[in-house]
Amino acid sequence: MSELALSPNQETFVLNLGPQHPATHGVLRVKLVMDGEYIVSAEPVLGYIHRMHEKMGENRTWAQFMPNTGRLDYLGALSYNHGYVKAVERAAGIEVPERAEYIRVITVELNRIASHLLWFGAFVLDLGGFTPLLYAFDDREMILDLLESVTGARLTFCYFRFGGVYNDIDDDFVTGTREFIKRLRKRLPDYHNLVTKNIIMIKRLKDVGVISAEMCRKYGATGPVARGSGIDYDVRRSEPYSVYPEFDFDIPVYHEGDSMARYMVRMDEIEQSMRIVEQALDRLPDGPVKAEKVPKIIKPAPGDYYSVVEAARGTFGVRLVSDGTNTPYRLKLRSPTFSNLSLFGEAARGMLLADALALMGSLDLVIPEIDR
Amino acid sequence: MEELVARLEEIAASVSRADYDAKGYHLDVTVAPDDVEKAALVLDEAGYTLEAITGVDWLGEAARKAEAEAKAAYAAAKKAAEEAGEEPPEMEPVDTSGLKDEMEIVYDYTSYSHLFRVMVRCRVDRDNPELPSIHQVFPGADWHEKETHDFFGIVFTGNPDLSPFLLPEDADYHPLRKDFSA
Amino acid sequence: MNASTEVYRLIAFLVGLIAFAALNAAYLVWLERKVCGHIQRRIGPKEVGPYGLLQPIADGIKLMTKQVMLPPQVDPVLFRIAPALVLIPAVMSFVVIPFSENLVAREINVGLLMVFAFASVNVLGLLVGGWGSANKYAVISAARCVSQNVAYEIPMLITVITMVMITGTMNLNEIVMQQPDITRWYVFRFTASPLAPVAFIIFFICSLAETNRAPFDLGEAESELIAGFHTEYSGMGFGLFFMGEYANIVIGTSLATILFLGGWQSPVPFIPGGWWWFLAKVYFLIFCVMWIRWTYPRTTLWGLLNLSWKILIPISLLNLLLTGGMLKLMPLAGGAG
Amino acid sequence: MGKESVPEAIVRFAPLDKLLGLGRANSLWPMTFGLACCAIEMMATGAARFDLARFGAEVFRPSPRQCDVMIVAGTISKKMAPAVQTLYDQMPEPKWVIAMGNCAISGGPFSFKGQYGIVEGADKLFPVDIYIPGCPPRPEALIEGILELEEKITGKRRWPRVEA
Repeated sequence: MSELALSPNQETFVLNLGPQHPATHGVLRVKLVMDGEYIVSAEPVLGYIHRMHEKMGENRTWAQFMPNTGRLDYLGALSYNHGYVKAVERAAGIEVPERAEYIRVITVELNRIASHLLWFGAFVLDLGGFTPLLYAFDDREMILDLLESVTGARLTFCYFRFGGVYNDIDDDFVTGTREFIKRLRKRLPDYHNLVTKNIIMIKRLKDVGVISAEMCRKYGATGPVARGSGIDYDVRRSEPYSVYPEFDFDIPVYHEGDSMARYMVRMDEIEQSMRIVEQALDRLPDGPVKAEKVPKIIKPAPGDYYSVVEAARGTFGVRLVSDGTNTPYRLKLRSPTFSNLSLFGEAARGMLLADALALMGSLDLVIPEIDR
Repeated sequence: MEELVARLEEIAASVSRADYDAKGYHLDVTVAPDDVEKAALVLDEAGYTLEAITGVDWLGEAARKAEAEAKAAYAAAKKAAEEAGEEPPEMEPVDTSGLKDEMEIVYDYTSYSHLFRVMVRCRVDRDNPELPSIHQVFPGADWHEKETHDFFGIVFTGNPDLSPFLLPEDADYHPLRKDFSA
Repeated sequence: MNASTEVYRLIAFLVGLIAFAALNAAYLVWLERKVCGHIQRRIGPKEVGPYGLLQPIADGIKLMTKQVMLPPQVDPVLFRIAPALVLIPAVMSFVVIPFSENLVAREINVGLLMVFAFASVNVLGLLVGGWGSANKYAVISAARCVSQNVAYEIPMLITVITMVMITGTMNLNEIVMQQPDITRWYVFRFTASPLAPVAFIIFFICSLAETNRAPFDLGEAESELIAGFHTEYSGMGFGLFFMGEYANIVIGTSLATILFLGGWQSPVPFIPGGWWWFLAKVYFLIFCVMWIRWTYPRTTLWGLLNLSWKILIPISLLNLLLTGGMLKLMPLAGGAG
Repeated sequence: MGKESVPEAIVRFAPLDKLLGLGRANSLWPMTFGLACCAIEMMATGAARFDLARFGAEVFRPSPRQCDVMIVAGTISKKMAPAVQTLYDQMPEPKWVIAMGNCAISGGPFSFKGQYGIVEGADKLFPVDIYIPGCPPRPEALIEGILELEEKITGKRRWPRVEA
């Protein structure tokens, strides 16, 4: 099939997908050269929601940048909170109390579940199934209720502080979270019955959009995209941070590299995140949720610092360059989907339009995080 | 790992170990701009992956450094003079006009299989920032280079297309340069 | 019956049918929104009138008073006639549909043929609309619709030929007459064709594909082609496409009811037959159509064509052969029984 | 651009206008058009808990030709502005615009001295009917915005306003 698409004698035309298109989940634009329904070449065009985060980092204090991290990737905002506070804590040498670390892990993992649930719904929507989106949103609302009760926000969280978290969790949150996990455990099999075992889904995802492990490495892909291609890489395991080493959880890895594998990785990750949350709730220690000796004005020693966390979409890295003042000299945000999307052009070549859109959906794109 | 360090030492201007807990990376490699591709090849062969490329604009850093050095030298001279009971000398104004500003390009590499982060950095002349592209080695570098070009105006020779990437199509500014103003 | 009363009767029926088609389309949209709402654990329209019953009227008013845009690049003639090409044949097909024994606008001996003749015009409307829009998405969509319709017309017609062989007539009312109770519905008439339920399923799948309904709604695949062939249509142009789509669904399910489920005949002996049975069966099938739409994701074009050429056509041919053989061996088993 | 180009009717038919207003207000079809964070809350508004369908406004049409209201949900970057403008121009009259969230109102958190990348508010591009503040606004706020827009069209409020 792909030879047909790539043969030079065929007449081709350019199809402009986006920046307003239902399949691009935001304002991505993809310039497609098409031969009938086949894609001859695909070139994503970025920048339609470039919001100058890195410039803003340079003209406000270390603490003032915190709200921006919640607006980078609004689906998994707490991971990005975590990535940034972790980098600054490393630079300024701030210790975090244990209870705060536990709360961070619980909320981040809940947020990860919410993010994957939304992705699940949106992905099935890409494939033309509307109903699972609504089911996923229904469950996601419960996570948002829980997170709202401690963070005060539904989406663009700004909950973490240097040296801890803003607010302690209460018993209602703990019982609510346990109930939610119980509920989601019952709901996940429904999702699998409705979607995963659906013959149309299997036909559309199996062996479609195969990404090899080598391609992942060459493009720097991380997160579920890499794990769906057989790369056993998860920052939570390979570069342990916070209190993750204390928990018993698996890193789901699938070796097929197709859209189905990426789908399965995320669905399995929901279960693993639930395991982490449960263990964290069981062992939640007492104590303060904020370090006492955090200076009001943070001035890390000059130099550069790098720190990564595992966000819902892959490795989120923060590179800080400090010149010893109260504002960052340079703040580089390494976003996972930027790298994950960069392989789309190569992977989509020779595919059918519908399959390419399934592949794009399986990459789990959040455009503001790509454009920053 | 030692082999990798040894091979990097062959091509790099300096290789130093960094304190991972404090800095977040293990190896700090400085190379000449023309050698970034060689470094990329070595890391590619070792199975590393490119995490990000970024720039840092060190506008005025050379002047600040020169001034700081001059100040330190003056303070030392003053102390010496005071100890010797002599009249301390006048501080001479530092001439920074001849100093060239630089831009730094940072490549972050990491490995999927083991925890060893390698940071490769190189410096180019700020007025004429040019260095070879590594997209032939790591195709993923293409986008990072485009982004860095957008933000800093650093030219990666060999990159197929350096037209504005994140910025509007007609943008002719480089917003993360320190002397940029909207 | 003299000629003038026949003309009046026909006009009255035509007006009635157009009104029925329009109202039906409007309220099917309402039903669709309610059904999908309840499937998705929502309420659906409820604020506009009781149970949201005035919602279609509000939508209608809005669509009719919306500016009708003629985008600069379109072919003005093709662009304008396409919605009519979709809606008019669909309404015309209603003429021969027997709602009850006497409630039929015009009983024609070749009623079945006429329905299919008009149904084939439908795809022409989509093609003209897509092509006339001069929009890449619309053109891709039109191309998809045509290949899809060509592919599914074949198994559908083969199935219908099988049914005609069994019934021995193309008069829809006569076909209904042959199925007076549930045991003699053609969907369960194994004596005529051992594959009768399969034939029904093939017919149902084909009518889903012919009307571009999910999971075969490739023509208006939202996540791929924006809104497909009607991307450029605004206001009532879009409204007519919508009405045409729902009218076609009604035609498809009506035919399925007539051919397989006994039309207006009552399934049980002690309740009299009539138009209420016909509507009940039709609306049940429509509900199934909606149910499928809100459950399944969309197939791909290849999956769709493969299903038709590699599975449905061979099975329907097999069904044709088997039925032919059965009729030859046991000529009385089928036929006008 | 926008409303100004439509001439006011010289002769008005009060009951008809009222009827048209009622029809339009109760059938506000938004565009499937999310820019950033607010788009997720827009989706949440259409989802089960908040169910925008109750007001007949859940028919998200992907094609601007079939929409009545454009919900600008997110930051408009300078690169995106021409596309947003085009989408607005492609919508048939009568059309309305809801600016959802601080970014669409004024640039929100991304409006700072020396910014180079965003348009500070959707009203710099085309007339906006309803502003919904928040970062992002809650789904309830979006529903309130839709109700406000209905009030603007019909002159009548659907539900009594919730007093603070």
